[in-house]
Amino acid sequence: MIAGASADAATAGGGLLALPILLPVAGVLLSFLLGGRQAERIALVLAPVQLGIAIAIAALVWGSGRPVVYILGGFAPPLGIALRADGFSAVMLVTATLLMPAAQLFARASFATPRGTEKRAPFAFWTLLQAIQAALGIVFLGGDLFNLYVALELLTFAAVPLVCLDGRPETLAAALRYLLFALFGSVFYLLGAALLYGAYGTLDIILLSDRIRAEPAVWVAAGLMTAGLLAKTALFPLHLWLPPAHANAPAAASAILSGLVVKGSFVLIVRLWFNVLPALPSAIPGAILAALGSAAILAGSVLALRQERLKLLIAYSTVAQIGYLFLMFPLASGPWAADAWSGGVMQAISHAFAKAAMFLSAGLVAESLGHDRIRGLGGAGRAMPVTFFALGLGGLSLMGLPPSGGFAAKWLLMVATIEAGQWLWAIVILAGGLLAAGYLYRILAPALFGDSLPLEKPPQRSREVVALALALVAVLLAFAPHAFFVFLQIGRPAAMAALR
Amino acid sequence: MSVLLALDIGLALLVFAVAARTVFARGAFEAVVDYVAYGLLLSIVWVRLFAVDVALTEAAIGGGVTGVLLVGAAARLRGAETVAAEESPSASLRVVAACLCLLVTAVLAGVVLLLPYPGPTLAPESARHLAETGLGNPVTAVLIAYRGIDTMLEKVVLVLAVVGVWSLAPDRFWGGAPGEARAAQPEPTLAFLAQVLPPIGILVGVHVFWAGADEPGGAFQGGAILAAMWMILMMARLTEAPPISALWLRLLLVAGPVVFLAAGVAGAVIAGGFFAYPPGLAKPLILFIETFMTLTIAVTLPILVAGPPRREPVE
Amino acid sequence: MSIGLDLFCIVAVGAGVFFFLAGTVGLLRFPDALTRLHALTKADNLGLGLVVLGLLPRAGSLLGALRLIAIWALVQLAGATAAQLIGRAVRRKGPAL
Amino acid sequence: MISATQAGLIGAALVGLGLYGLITNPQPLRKILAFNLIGSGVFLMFGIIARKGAAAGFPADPVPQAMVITGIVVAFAASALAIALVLRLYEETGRVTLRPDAWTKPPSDGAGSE
Repeated sequence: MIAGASADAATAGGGLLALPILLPVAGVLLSFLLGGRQAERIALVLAPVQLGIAIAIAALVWGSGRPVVYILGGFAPPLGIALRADGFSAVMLVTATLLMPAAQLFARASFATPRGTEKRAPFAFWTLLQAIQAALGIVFLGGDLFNLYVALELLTFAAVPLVCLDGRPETLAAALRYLLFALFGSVFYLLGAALLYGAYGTLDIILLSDRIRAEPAVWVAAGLMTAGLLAKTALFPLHLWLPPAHANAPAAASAILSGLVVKGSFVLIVRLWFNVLPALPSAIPGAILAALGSAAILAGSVLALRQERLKLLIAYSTVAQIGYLFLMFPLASGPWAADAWSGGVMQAISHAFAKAAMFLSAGLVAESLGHDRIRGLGGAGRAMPVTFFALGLGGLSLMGLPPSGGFAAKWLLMVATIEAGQWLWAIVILAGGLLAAGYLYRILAPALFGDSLPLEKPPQRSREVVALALALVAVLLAFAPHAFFVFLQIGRPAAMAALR
Repeated sequence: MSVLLALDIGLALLVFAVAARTVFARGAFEAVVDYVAYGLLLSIVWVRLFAVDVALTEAAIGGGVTGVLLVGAAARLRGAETVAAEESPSASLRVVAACLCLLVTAVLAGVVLLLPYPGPTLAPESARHLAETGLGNPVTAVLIAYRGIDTMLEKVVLVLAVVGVWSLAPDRFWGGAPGEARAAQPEPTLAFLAQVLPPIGILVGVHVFWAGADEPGGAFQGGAILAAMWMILMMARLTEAPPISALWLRLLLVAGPVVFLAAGVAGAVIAGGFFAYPPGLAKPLILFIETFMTLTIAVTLPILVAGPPRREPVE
Repeated sequence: MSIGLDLFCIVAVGAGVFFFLAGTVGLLRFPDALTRLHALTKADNLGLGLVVLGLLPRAGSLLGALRLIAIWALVQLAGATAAQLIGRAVRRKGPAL
Repeated sequence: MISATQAGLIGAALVGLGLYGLITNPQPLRKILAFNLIGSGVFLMFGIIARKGAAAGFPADPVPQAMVITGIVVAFAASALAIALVLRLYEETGRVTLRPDAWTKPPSDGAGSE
């Protein structure tokens, strides 16, 4: 654990940490105020700036070799709020700021605003997308559990209306179900936070980790917060809301929802168990989480095999891929912990890129064919090769075949499970890969081998390129240098303790 | 003390009984009415917990404004109640759910009894820094100074809620006005109330906001009272909600967070850190921010209650 | 003097509570909406009035006393309006209760 | 201190009660009410914690109180968004249900009573 005083001194240049939160918030407020075409313009102008800030933060963390801290308002925790960036948050931040402009470029064609007027869907879309960016900024950097609660709520309020932008009854029902699950999740998270405050008088992550002991109140708080966050992350069996919500949203929104938004609550679960509660014995809760994750991998993949629509299939595959994220929890302590940690984070980012690429491609397929029924895909691959190439490359990562980020992630997790002697999870990883191959075969095989299909309208080349670029990033993650994994360890409590 | 104890126990039982009624009431409308009563009773509990700021917020927002929202919704959903009956859960699900909920309650109750007393607290810390803010009400100091970013972000949540609610309008109504149009002949009784009450209510709202620097009250509570006055005017149909494209409306809806954000960024320039206040200038700056936050709350709550636009925009 | 004031407080607040009780019994036992409304408004306004009257000597300051009276007046206004509206709704739609 | 502990116990009971309503009640509006009950139970937990932290001349710790005020406003915003969704769903289809299979067949009766 990081010693409270020395780690909590604000780092020089730490003011940078406020920008990934304040800049998109300013964008949201300005977009709302000016409306019309300005919302889109503001979003597109701010996106590269945010990417630059994220890279600068990553450089700062890399340079200092330890977490970067900033104290807001000059009031140090426990009274005030600190922002902290470690290797994990910097990587997630860069991932988010890379995905966001990609989704935005892709969305320009569907959410354009004609000159001089304001239209409903574009206004909501561009404003809410920036709000997701702001919420994720806090989720990744926030150092205080209540601050993170506000971030979770921001994320919910930004994500839910995106699901039902088209106003069809099934999307409205999907959005409502999503909202109810999300509200349940955040209220239980808040309840756990209340108990922690009652027991220790602070909600600051570092201060809590120093004070927490294995007591009943802590176990109850941990259980409540984990349950709430699992509902938001859609881990099996709390996944029911996800497929209809993600499959019915506009393609660009689905990419962000599946790629980033569910990762937001996942990051909080990681923070909770790795940063707040390292004092708790993690074997049993870790095994429970991994068991749920395994169930998610198997059930999600089997359900994906049975879907008739492309977007639903991809959404169920998200349910399965989320499961892998939870295999890192039973491996949290021991010599294999570094590999498990790297594998979990790698799975989070490679799935973000791969799944975003697949949802964007599926959106192109649906637009070009006028439907996304899997039976009707025969020959579509010949008609729109680039789109299906992107879909296939994304699929590579989901299956965990080399070369891909998904392979690196699953390999690292597998090595860690075998070193730890927890063979069961390794079998699940392999089975999940086979099942993923099965459901991807269902889409790709007919698409590639049928006769070429007439298209209602061919996909725009620039949008295909966006999807392909994301899929390529997912592939390129396989070639991440050793330094990248060293970087990921910055701020992992066990790793920092070993350094000293 | 024993009389108070008896009253406390009675109050607790009453709160629980009314809450149980909202869950088990037959019709949605009855449940909503019970919920409004529940909100008011809850604010008395908050007074008994010596959390007067929370009590004011609960009465105004938890009971009052939420009550209007729910009553309106229940009235419009009357036709939907019978359809849902066919999907009521099976007896076995009810039993399982009941056991789960009893377990949750028992565990929580156990933790409550185990929590240390006197508990860990930030009250001394809050008191120590209170002079830096120039405020007398520590709750306001937490909201605007110590944890200012939470409050600013929570205002952004309100803006997002407005975007979300508006986005549920049919496309043809975008840019139009929510709620009902002004009536040619308003209902006389309600119109009378809506003419007499607002001057008093505005006075009270401004007072609660102003007093909030040093006594219980503040931007939330004062803003909610002001919001109620506008809602009464709209309910009496003496006035109507503005079209959502109106620039002044949007300006008011974001004024609070915009000013807060600007002050937070300015802090980085003049006070050495984001959301820091320069010594000596803290109190006027805080009151300046709170003024705009009060305005924003006063406008946001009625706009959220009014719902998505339901009339075509007037060219 | 102070004993006299205390006595006045107790008597007035006690009477107020009695009227509240009577109003509540009326609300629960009267047969239809209009008579229930009658019980509620008459008894409650009188009840609250007496409670406020009883608390006036204890208000501490003139401002406090004025606040108490303002509360009473506001409740009167709101109660009367609500009773009117409910009465009107009952007459229009027939007793729904 | 006994009254604060009572409030905490009531909070625990309200969370359980609300959870029951959330699980068993099929109507979305009632689910929203149940969610608000859970929310207020959680806020009462903060309330008792604040009261147990009375110190430095304050009758209660101000930090949890401020969190509750933030929470109440957020809960209101959530209710407003959820109700807007429910009403739109009702206007579109004439009924309100969360069953995933409900939209594969046409509505049975009373479409759009507005």
